[in-house]
Amino acid sequence: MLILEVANIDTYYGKSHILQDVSLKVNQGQIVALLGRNGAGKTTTMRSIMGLTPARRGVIRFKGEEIQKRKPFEIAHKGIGFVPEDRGIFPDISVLDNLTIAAKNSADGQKRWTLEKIYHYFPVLDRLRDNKGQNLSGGEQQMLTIARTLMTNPDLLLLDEPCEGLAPQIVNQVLFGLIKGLKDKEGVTILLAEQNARFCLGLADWGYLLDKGAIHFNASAADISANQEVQSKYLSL
Amino acid sequence: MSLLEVRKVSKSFGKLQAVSELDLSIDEGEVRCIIGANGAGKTTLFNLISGRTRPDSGQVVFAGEEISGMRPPQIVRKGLSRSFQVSNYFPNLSVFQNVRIAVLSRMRKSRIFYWPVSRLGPVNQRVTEILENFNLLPLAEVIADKLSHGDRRKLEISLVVAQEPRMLLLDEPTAGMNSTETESTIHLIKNLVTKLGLTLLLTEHDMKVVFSLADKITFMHYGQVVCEGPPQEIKANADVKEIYLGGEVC
Amino acid sequence: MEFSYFIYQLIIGLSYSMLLFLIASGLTIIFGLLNIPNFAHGALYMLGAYFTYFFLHSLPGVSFGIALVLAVVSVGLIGAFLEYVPLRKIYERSHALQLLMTFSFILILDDATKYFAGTDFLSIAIPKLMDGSITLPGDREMPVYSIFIIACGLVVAYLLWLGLYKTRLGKLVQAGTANKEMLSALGINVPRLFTLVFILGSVLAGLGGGLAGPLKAVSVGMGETVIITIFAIVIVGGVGSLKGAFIASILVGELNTFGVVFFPSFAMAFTYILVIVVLLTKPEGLFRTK
Amino acid sequence: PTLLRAANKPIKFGQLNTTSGIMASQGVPAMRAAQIAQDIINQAGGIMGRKLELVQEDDQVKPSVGVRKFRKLVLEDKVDFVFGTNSSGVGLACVPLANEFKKIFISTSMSDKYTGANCSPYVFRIGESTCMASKASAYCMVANAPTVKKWAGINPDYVFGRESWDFFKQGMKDKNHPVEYVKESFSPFGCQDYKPYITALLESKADGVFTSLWTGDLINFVKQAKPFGFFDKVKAFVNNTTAVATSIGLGNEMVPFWGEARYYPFYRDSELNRQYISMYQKKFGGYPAADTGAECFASVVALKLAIEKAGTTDTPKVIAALEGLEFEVPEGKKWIRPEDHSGIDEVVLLGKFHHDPKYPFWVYDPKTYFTVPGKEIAMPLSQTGCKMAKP
Amino acid sequence: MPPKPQNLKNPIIWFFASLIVLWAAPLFLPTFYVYLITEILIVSLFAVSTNVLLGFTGLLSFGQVAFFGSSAYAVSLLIKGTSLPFAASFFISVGMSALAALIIGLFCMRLRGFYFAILTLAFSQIFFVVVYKWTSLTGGDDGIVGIPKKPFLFFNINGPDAYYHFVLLVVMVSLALLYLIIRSPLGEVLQAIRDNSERTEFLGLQVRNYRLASFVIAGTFGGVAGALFAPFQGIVTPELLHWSHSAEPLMISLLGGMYFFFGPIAGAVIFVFIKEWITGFTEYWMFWYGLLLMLLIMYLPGGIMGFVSEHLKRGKDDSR
Ligand SMILES: Nc1ncnc2c1ncn2[C@@H]1O[C@H](COP(=O)(O)OP(=O)(O)OP(=O)(O)O)[C@@H](O)[C@H]1O
Ligand SMILES: Nc1ncnc2c1ncn2[C@@H]1O[C@H](COP(=O)(O)OP(=O)(O)OP(=O)(O)O)[C@@H](O)[C@H]1O
Ligand SMILES: [Mg+2]
Ligand SMILES: [Mg+2]
Repeated sequence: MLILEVANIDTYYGKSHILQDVSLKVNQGQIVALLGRNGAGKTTTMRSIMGLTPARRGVIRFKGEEIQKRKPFEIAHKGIGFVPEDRGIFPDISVLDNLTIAAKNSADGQKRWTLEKIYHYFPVLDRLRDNKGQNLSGGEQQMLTIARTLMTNPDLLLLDEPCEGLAPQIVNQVLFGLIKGLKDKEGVTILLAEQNARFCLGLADWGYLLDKGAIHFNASAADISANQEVQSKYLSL
Repeated sequence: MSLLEVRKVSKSFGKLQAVSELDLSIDEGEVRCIIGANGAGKTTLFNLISGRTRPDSGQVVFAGEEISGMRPPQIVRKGLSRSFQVSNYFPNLSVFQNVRIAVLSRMRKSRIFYWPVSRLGPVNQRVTEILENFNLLPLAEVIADKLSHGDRRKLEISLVVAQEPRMLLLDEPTAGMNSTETESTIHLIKNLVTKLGLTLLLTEHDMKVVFSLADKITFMHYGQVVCEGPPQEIKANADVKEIYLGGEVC
Repeated sequence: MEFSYFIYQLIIGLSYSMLLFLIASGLTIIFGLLNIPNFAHGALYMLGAYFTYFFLHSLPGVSFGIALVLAVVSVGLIGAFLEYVPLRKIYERSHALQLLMTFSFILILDDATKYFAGTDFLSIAIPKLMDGSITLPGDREMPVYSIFIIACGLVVAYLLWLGLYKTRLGKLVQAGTANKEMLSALGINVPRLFTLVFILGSVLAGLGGGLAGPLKAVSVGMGETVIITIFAIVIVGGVGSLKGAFIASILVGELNTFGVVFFPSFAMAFTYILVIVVLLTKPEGLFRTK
Repeated sequence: PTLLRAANKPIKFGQLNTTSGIMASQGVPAMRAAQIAQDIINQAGGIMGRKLELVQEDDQVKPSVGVRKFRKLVLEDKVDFVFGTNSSGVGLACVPLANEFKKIFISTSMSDKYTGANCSPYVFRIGESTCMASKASAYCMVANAPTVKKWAGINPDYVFGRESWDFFKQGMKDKNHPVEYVKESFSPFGCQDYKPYITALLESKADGVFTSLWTGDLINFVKQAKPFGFFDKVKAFVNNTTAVATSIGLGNEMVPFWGEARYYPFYRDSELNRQYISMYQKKFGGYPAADTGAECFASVVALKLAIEKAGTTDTPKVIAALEGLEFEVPEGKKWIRPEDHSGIDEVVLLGKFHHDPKYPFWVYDPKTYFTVPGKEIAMPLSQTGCKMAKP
Repeated sequence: MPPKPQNLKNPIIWFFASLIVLWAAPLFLPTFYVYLITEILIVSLFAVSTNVLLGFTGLLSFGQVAFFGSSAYAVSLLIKGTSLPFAASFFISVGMSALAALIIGLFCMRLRGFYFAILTLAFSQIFFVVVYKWTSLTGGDDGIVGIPKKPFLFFNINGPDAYYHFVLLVVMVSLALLYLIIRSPLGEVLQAIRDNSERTEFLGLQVRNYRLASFVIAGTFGGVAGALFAPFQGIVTPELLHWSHSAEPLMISLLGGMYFFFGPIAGAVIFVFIKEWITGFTEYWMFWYGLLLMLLIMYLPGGIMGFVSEHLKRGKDDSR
């Protein structure tokens, strides 16, 4: 079932035209990867969906409802969660407050994530619960960002470079399992942008290739993994 | 002879001992990589060395001179520069101007107040060269704030390289870069090391980078050095595998 | 100096301190949480006094207390408007620009007040209940209204401490100031939150104005006579720190009181000397929260 | 034909007063009072058949703005004469310009400096000076509170306040009245908290207190002093600048104290005064309460009479006509002393405020009216230091 | 492509062209406007010097007025109280404000952001209080009146046109110097400090020294403006040192566009004219003026130059 549909959006930063006629579809319970070089427009696509950099043209439908004119907080309430690449930790409040400040149930009232569950995946956050956000190490902040968004129980999760700064052990043993679990056990849909291609393609069902703000190609993850030409042309793997 | 020596340096934040009695010695021309779990104390160690934070106890000696307690500009002047884990640049200046600040400082031209900076040929020449090396030339006139995340990371590294230090501290230099960029950055760093005889201390979570660069790896855990040795040895170390690498899923 | 005279002056000073605190608490909240150096805070204080006068004299049978409440609500509404329309556009801008914008509010509010209320001085009577004074040892008088002001200051300090630092609100705003985008992406209506905080700050300014009314000539421009002192208090205390504003208010109030007793010829400079001494020893104020 | 047109052109008076900020309470009524004078004159046919036109500018109590506006009035608006200012800072700043442009400037602020060592043929000060107001206050106290011997002062901490205090003491000396000064205090302009000054005055056990606080400062002082029982403990309290504006501002909070006003509406029962008050009330509502207002009115009247006396608007001739001019204004008769261009009232009035149900605010108790002839308290010519040059 | 080295000829041509046009202006303008432009020139210099701090170093300072005012007082006292030639008085006063800026700067450099702003305000208020209360020297709140325009070197500068030409020369030369400083490596470092002082330190530059340099530069040229202002007005009063006066150059810089060298100049022209115009036509000028300010900030937050440069850019983009 289609949960998110992005149809022909154009997005600008001021006067620079970044996304050009971008369309993509995500089915319920799928993991879809956004692939592309630095500056291709992955982040911008996510920001457009989230309403942070609203698209000037085009339609974005979430659960069948048009959301392109909605404010970010309304979109969040409809069930989209965003994990940004630059973390956006609230620096002056504690880790615990970072986690709980915006915690809410999912759009249909479920509470899939609790502090205990978060601490189970990320025990560091438990240990550091009273530290101020700004005093965490880079990787700890990354974990906090992911955890904080999970606490809002989203149905669709936008993950922008979630692995950045995380130690291999966390990436491979925690994050990989966590994302897989989200999809398999909770039916959460995920849109993923990640430079770590192995991680990304290892998880994704489907992939969209972005280059210079436009979609050039889309195929199943398996196909992309197999397609040397695409990889070297757009991903330089 | 060791260029940088860290002697029994400790730093705690409240109850948390972020770095404790740590010893480290790095030879001139060496490429040393520090790895360790998140929160192991790598960035804190960098902060202690570069003068961003003061150690609670212990000494940092660079080229035979104690630098712990000095302010960052002094340390930089001695030839020790660092990059930041979170990109740290001049958001409202163009990419070109960003790098030019570093070059002006390096060439000791920053105090000139009677001549337009755009007319300082050698300076601008040098900036162009650096940008070229980092594939940033097409973005030279872009205001830094408008760069994409990956491009910011490149700018971050080019700022340090522009200072042509004797020793370089790089905190996760390639995080956020795509694989081509990562490769070309590795290449660039290698070049710098061989050409200029630069000494390098870096942290990285990308094992590809670590193993293709490091002469020697130090594994840190809870603020202490657990083991130290050539890459193959560390790779094989059970602790490292267990604590840090985890299973090779990806 | 006699010891009893000393104590007497201490209490006298405290009543001024608490009046200052009432006004400064609102500014430190707006400045600390929203990061807006609201230069028009003094103008809102002035409006508090004018509205109190207006309600007291235009509605029949209204007591000082009710007039004060109505005034505070009115000032809150004006604060809401200021936040909702112009201020919202410049949260991300420099302090200098924000200062200039709030300066423009002063011009507008002052002249609007002049238009509606005229230029004559107005006077609010001390409420009957609190008129007069109690006699302290040494045949010294202590006005009841001054004691009332001290009590108000303490109550407001306590309520704010409870309401702001013991609830989610304070933390939400702190988070929103640091990263508005992220907080809204997590589902919080940040603009509404900010409006609420600005209203709270304005309400405190209005309360200060209403309470100061019986002690002052209510006049256009009365805000400008206090605003620098209030800023000095907020800065000396540490921006955003309620405790800091409290202590700094006491320092400024007592310094002015005792300064006048001991070094009257420097009266004009007391506050500035305090600012210099404190900032040179503690560059971020006495109790910076961040 | 050009001559004819010139003859029909209005005569322009430029006025500088403060209509914005905290001093608007002084400047706005001043502007209004001058407009009333303009109306009265124009209704009566103008000046030598020409209309009088006022050009009013806000000096923002800033000397630098005052200077710019003075230039604008003279150079842009081409006014023939300038008068006004609420503060001596602005007024004194205009003096060099009056000399430079050779334009008559009548000041409505109180400083004695206009007519002192730097006096100038172009500059007049038409109303009471600090010296007159303070000495009159002293004389009044000698007469009305002879038993009060322990005096204290609370005055604003700037030139006017210090001079007022000195002249008050001088007045006491003039009368050979032996008194003791137990406390002198000076408070900054715009002082918000007078309580420490009040308690210190009470602590000094003074019986009499002289003050030259004015406008909002005086109101603040009175309001804050009252709960301390200040006005019961101090037997005599006298102020040298109490316009009725103060008692209007204080309303029912007013207390009985002695005041000296440059203009007091209810003393003089003259046609002109009645006309002034009724026209003011009709046009603006309320009483013409601010004393600068009366001075501005007086300036317009003086200029009108002088122009008519000279038969021209030619500056040197009008100066000559102003010198020694005797004229009637709402507050009474005035005379301009030719040697230093100081305006001198026939009498200066003091009174003690009381509540009278006939008026919406406190007024002087007629039983307490106390007058001093202006010539008696004006600064003696020998002391002014003025050497008047020829225009 | 790297930015092309800026063509230096252009500013030089502009400099002389505007100098010539402005020099000839009194031929066409009524005297009142000569006065007004003289004032605009002085205010421009004051604002540009303030903007070295505000726009180019990122320091909000309320202290500028102390240097402007103390220089104005110094020059007045020297002119009236000594027989020194005006040129000497002028340079002594400017030197004194530079020294004052250095001393106050040394104290203030530790502070950041608004703390810095309030500390500079406190210092400048101390200057104000000293001048206000030292009546025997400064005349207290009545100020020093009747400051003559003595000849500068061999030039007679008495009279509105002559003084205008004198001011024009001094201001143009000062602005040229400031322009050069802003475009120099030092200026670029200042902008880097404004953007990110920590990173500047980690590039090996002692931020404090550069900030201090900027503070002294601003103070010195603020002093030049003050020394020009005193004889122009013929009087000095404590108002010149009051903190509220220091809001003026800040306001002008913001209105004009603080990230542009010429922003404060555009701001000064518009500020002085608008204010002159609005105060003339209504008693409630503050209301209209405030409303205008508010709307300008709401819709042109980058100031006039910010708006113009954006439109110029758009024009270029379209033509491409
Ligand atoms: N605030 C901004 N203003 C103007 N241009 C911007 C801004 N942010 C990003 N851009 C531009 O938009 C383009 C797309 O950026 P985006 O951040 O979406 O790329 P990305 O695919 O996420 O890259 P990365 O892998 O480096 O994060 C880039 O060319 C970038 O320079
Ligand atoms: N200023 C501080 N106050 C309190 N705790 C701090 C502070 N700075 C760092 N820490 C803590 O010290 C520990 C070490 O942090 P550090 O940044 O050095 O880790 P790191 O090894 O660089 O980790 P990463 O790989 O995630 O970047 C962390 O647990 C962190 O939370
Ligand atoms: Mg991105
Ligand atoms: Mg780190």
